[in-house]
Amino acid sequence: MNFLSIFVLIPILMLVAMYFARKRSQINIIAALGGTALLIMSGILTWMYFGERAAGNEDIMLFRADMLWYEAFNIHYSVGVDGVSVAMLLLTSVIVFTGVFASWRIDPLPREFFLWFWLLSAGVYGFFITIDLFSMFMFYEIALIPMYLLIGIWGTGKKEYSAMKLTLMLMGGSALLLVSILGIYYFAGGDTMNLLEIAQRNIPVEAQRYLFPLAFMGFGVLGALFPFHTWSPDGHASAPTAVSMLHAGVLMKLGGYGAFRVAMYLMPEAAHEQAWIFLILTGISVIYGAFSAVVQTDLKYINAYSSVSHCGLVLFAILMMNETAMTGAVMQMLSHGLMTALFFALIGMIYGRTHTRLITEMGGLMKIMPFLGVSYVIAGMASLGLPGLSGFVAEMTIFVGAFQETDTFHRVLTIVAASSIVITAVYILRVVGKILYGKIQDPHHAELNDATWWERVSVVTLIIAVVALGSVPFWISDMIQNSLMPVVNKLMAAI
Amino acid sequence: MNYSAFLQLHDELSLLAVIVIILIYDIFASEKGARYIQPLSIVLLTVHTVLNAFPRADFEVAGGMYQYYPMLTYIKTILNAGTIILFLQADKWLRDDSVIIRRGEFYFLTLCTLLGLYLMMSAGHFLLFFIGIETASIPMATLVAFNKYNHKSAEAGAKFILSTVFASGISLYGISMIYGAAGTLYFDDLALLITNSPIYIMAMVFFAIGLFFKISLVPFHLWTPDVYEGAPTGITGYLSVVSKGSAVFVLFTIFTKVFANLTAEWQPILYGLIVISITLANIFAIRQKNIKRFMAYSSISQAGYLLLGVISASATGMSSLVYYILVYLFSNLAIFGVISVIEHRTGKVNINDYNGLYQTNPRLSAVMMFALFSLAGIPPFAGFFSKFFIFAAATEQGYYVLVFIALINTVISLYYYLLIVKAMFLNKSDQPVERITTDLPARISLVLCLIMIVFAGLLSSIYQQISALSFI
Amino acid sequence: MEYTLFILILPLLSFVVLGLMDTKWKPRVAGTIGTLVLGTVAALSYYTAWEYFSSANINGVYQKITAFEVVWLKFNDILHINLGILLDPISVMMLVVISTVSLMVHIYSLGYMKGEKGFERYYAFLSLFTFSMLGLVVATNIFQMYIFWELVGVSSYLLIGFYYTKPEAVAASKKAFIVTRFADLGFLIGILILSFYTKTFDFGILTSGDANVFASISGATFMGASVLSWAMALIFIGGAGKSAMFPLHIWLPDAMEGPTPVSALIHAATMVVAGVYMVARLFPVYYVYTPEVLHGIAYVGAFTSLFAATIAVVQTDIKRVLAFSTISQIGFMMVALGVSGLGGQEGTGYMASMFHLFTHAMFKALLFLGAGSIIHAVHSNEMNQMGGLRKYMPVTHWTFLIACLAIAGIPPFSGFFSKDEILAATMHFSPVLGMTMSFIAGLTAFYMFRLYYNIFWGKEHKVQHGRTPHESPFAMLFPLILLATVTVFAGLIPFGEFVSSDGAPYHIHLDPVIATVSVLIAVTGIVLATILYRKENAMPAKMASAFSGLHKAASNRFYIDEVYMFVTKKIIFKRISTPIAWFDRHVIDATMNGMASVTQWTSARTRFLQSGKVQHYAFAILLGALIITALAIFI
Amino acid sequence: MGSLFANFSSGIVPLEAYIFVSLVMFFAGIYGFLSRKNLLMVLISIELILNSADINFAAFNRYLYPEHFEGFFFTLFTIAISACETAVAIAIVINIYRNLNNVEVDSLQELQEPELQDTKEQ
Repeated sequence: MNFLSIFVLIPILMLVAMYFARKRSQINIIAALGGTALLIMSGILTWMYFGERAAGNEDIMLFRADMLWYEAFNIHYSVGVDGVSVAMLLLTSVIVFTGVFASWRIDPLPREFFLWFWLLSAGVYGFFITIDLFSMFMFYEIALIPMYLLIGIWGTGKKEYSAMKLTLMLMGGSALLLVSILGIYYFAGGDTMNLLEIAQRNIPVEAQRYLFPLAFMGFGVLGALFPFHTWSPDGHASAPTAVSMLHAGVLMKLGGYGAFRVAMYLMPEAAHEQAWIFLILTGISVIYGAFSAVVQTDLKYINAYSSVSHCGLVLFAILMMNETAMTGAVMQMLSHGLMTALFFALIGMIYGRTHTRLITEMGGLMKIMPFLGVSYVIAGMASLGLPGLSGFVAEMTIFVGAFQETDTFHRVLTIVAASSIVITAVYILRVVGKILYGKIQDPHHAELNDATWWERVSVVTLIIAVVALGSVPFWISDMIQNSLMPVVNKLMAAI
Repeated sequence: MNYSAFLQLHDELSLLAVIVIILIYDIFASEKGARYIQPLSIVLLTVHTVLNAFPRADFEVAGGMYQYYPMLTYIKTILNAGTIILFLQADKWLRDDSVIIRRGEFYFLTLCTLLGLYLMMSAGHFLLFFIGIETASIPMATLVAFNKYNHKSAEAGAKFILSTVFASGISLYGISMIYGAAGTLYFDDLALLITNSPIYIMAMVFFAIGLFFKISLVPFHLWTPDVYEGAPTGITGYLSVVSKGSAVFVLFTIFTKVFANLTAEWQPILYGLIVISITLANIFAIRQKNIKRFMAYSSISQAGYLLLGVISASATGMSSLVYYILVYLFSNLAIFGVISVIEHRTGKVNINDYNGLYQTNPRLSAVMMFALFSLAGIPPFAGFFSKFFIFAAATEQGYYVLVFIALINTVISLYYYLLIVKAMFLNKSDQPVERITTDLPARISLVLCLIMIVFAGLLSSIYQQISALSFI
Repeated sequence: MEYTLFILILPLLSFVVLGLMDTKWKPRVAGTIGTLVLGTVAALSYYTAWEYFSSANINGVYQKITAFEVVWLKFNDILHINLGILLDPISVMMLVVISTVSLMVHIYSLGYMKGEKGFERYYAFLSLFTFSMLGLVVATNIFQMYIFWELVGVSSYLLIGFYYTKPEAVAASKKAFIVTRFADLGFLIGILILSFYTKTFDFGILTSGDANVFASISGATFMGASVLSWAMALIFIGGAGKSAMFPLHIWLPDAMEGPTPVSALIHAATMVVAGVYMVARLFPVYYVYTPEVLHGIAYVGAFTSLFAATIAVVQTDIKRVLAFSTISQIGFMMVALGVSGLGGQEGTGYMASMFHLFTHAMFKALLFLGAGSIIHAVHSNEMNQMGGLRKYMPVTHWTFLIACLAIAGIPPFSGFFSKDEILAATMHFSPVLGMTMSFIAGLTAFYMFRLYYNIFWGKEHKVQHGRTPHESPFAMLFPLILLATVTVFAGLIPFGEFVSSDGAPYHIHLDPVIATVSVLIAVTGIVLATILYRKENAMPAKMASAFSGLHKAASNRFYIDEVYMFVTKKIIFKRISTPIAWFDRHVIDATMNGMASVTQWTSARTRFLQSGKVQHYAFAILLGALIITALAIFI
Repeated sequence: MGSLFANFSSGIVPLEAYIFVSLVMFFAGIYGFLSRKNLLMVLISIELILNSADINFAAFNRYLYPEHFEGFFFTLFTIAISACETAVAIAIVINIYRNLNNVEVDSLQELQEPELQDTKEQ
């Protein structure tokens, strides 16, 4: 058994364990153990990865393992990681770990909640470790469907509507994706599903012209690409805390990751041809999401639109197709994952206390719950790109990278996208000012408690991650950058 | 003529033996002994299934009128398994006062239907085909009308027999045209004789109506919802998988074998049928209130997906088709199993009645949900794999747009499958279905289905086996 | 000189420790730790300055020393952000200024903020600010500067909003952050353009005068101006935002909502001059490659200066007067830079700007701390609540007077020397501009003394909150005295020996004509103020009614805030964001929902297709058969 | 048509005549199936359809391919099958009569699409 498969095995073990767990304490302990194990494993993986690279291993993917699965379609269970996947695995582990703690008191049906939670995690981990198109797609879909029940059962507000909308839109995206994957498979010769092997072939440009937009849009739906982002506000607003965290934190990253690993890597020619269309769309996402967030009054909506904006930046950077911008894209995925998870965790905790998410009904919370308040400010600062926190590093890398494209079109778009940082500041500060500062709006709020220990574990872990990424970015950016070279080289060769 | 050649018809002969034993037992068994007929039928059928589960070498009997190739063993085993599951699920229902005295007939008639399907699939000649399809249809009508005192059941039976005979009339007329034009009805000879001329095209279309009807493709599907709603639930399940699955398989073999020269003609026909079947059925399914009627539309849309395997007309198509039938069979039967358990205990068949089912019956709703996910093609359930393979088979032949349309439709289908999931898990109800203790046979059947739903996809060996024997 | 690293690390550590400990420690402990750390930093800075100025002068030019540098983030093989410490005359000078003022503020706050809720937090934020500001001035490259630029912005935000339960403070902090953020966008884009063409962020390379660095940018033009001009102008916008140049100045007066020591540190002495510092940093680029931008800077500075001085004349909130005075004085610095040449006497403006930055930091900090002392005593910011305080607060009174004289430009106080150099340089550049600046200098003297008289003279308003005004505690007086001492003597520093546009020391020589004229103007201003405000009389009111339009406009700060409010609330909020949000819900989302609705609708409307009549079913079968046949045969 | 009459006049019944009869029967059957209101009439119409095919088989066999007997056998089997069908159908019709007391086609209306109530949002 390969080392990487552990990342799928642990969630599956958790599934089994959850099935037998009865009491809430057992459920929590098992879940916490699982989360910790994953966190430690991804730490070890990172360390091993650096070890291998330092030892001079130049393979594109490390820790490869390959098992024939369906011979007829050349489907393998094939795993391997490069720096990008390692980064994503780390991110996932952090968010799964904190998600467990954020849902410490989930109600009702804690056992079922964690069953789905772990199934979702298994899907996400699987997606990041596999390099076989089929397995990738399979894990992708595994990750999507638990969302329906997680939101539908444990959510709030118009949860049924939101859950259905989210599921259907994402499934619609995966429908586009599947056509594309099948097309890639057959046009690449129909004898391998392995990403790396397909990358060696050349898919005919005529085919790419159809397959690329399908794949990109397919992943783009999950990456909240305008105009396919509308599941995001409703979905996030209705989802329970841990699900919002996982979804915004990791699942939306599947979109960006897939877009560059499948769409850009395998179909560079079409990527060059059609980048402009998607650049415009992502440019719109960035600005549009930010402007929409400015006038929202529901905390989760604000954050959801902010996610649209930030995730738009991910796809935007990927489409710039140079080393720096793509590094920035991955950094932005990490950064956005962490800080959005932090946001959603905090919003969930605040909501759990105040029972409202409307910023008009809150005020002065900083006095009542200083821990949550300070954490919220930190999250906000990360989101608006304060140096030393993760957002800055990612956004700057993206902008510097995007600016390497010299024509006016790219320049203008870059400047437009960069202006989102101002709007981000507007809505973040608006929220902070309204809910944390000022006078206490509702006298009932004055009696509320600050964070409990499990909430603190969750929040502090995320803050540490945000700060770590933001203040010592070099190790992770190097790791990502080196791993992006094959993709970038392929894209360069395609011009 | 060497009559000993008929001894090679292991499948049919052993099934016939089962039928005869059951018939005789049913006639001669004492009042007391009659209750053993239920376990007896199940055991006999299981033995029959196991004995015939191993592929043999190709052979022909009666100058090619009966043809055998190993894939048939698989498809027949799949159908056998479906029938066993049906028997397990119907066990409790057959102990009802209204039907208990006729329970022997139930087994007899069902197995006759199965025999008819066997013959239909093994046919190498239109006569045997026709005999087979009618042997399957006629007892099926009686089964649909099995609930003698139930008005709906009778109406469904009438609708079924009238429309099925109408369809076979047209089909028969088509066969007569083929005969008139070619002078032979042997598949092997016809494959060489059939050319691209209007008479053959017309004959082919007329002939195919009978199968389209059985597969219930739009617009030949109109009987389906009514019959599914009216028939006893077990029979509905049987109709939706066994009968439909074998019909699709036959459609595949006949279209690719007999009408191979007309491939360019029938592929566009199927193309259109797939698109309207999937789309229309999906649109119709959305508004259903009765779960059996709902499953009827679901099965129509699934038929459209099945045809993706036919239209690809390749070895991949065949293997993915058989695999799809397998997965579809188990998924659908799991759903019908749950429906029949609940219907039998409470008489509730509306989707609204499933509100809050998870509160009272977590296991039943879990099985139901997994099966629905499997039908919708959600991993890691087998339905995902079967859908992927059948799409792969179609794209291999370049049907990208078709697959795209089908995939968009899976989104709609996911919507209505999720409606059931929503009812069971999300909705609250004042009067939920009470706690049900499932009887042992039904439980076994559900577990079997569940095992297949979960593992038929993850373990590749099943597909590998099928794939190894596909041909075109 | 690696030890300079501790100048940065210590405040950061202090911030982290104080921030994490928050209320777990007694306030006194937190204050003491913060102050001690700052004391150490200040000592280190002085030592650095001493060592630098005594050792770095090689061949008559002060060298740029990179004391420390690491690659922090690698963008690609060419571009990477380094973090490091660059020592050159102006950065060392800034080290001294920042650590001095910061130390003073730390000490002062021990008294001023005593008993405030959030005392620990306050010190944590102060440490954070000090760290950021120090990091900004020692930046080795423009991106490091940007990083710390943002950090000072956020510290400023946190400190302005220190009284977070006060809505005005929250609004002010938000405004400050967003306005400067907007300016920073310009800075960022400027950096992007500049770095793309020059392939470097490094100040050393950018200002080395190597023409190859700008080779690839020289030909490029965009909308009529060269791309480099655009870049440098955009970078200046960043500076203008931080340094509150018109029209980005609106945040600074509001920022006075923060605690007064914070205003002294951030919004008077250090952060607001970051823009000046940045222009000085990039001065060779501005001067050599984009002189037109540099001249633009001069005019923007002059206009801002005049504009702010006009407003300062009519403000009644003492901190606002000081705020506008700060804007006006920064305008002086900008003008000086804008008119400067490079090297020797040509570079007088540059030197003067830095000199003024230095002296201004001292006396403005002193003014703010004095104002803080007054507010501490009176519990109000409004002039009409004060008057006759000289009796009760002698130390404050005398130190305040010294500062006022310094800013008015009366010799031998420090402000005279620096301002005089600025006027000389401006005169040299353009007499019209020079005369304008002289007029502003007179205006400065006028409004400062208006302030002075209103506070310390005139009718007494003794009873405030039931207490008699009293002198502040020693912790607050000590910084006042110390800064006053510096203010008195700083002008005697031969500044040109240390700081000059090309690094080579040169001798300042005072132009007697200009000096005399400027002193005369200042005295005129003071005399006018004395007449008008020393004793309560009707003349100010008469003047106000005589120029009622101007007075009203100036009191309302020429309605610039209203324009901003209009743009943000009415245009961005109402006309952009709300429609976009509406569009999202009602068009995009509705389209997605619409697809579902159409499906549902179709579903509902197609019921007739399934009639329940078996004959219809048969008919459909027949029709289907015939249509398919027809299509198959004829198509 | 000309040859048709020519053949008639020569005393040999031509193949076309059988096909013609068969077609007439086929469509008469279909017409009957679609228009009759009585279930028994509908059943009889079905018999017409099946028999029309039988005539085809017999005629084709006799005229075109007399060397084999495929068509004849097919006819024989079809007759048997249609007899079974009719038997079962009659049984069901009787059952319906028991339940409804009539054998009108239009009374088979219980099973049909449900009336629609409100349509929910998505």
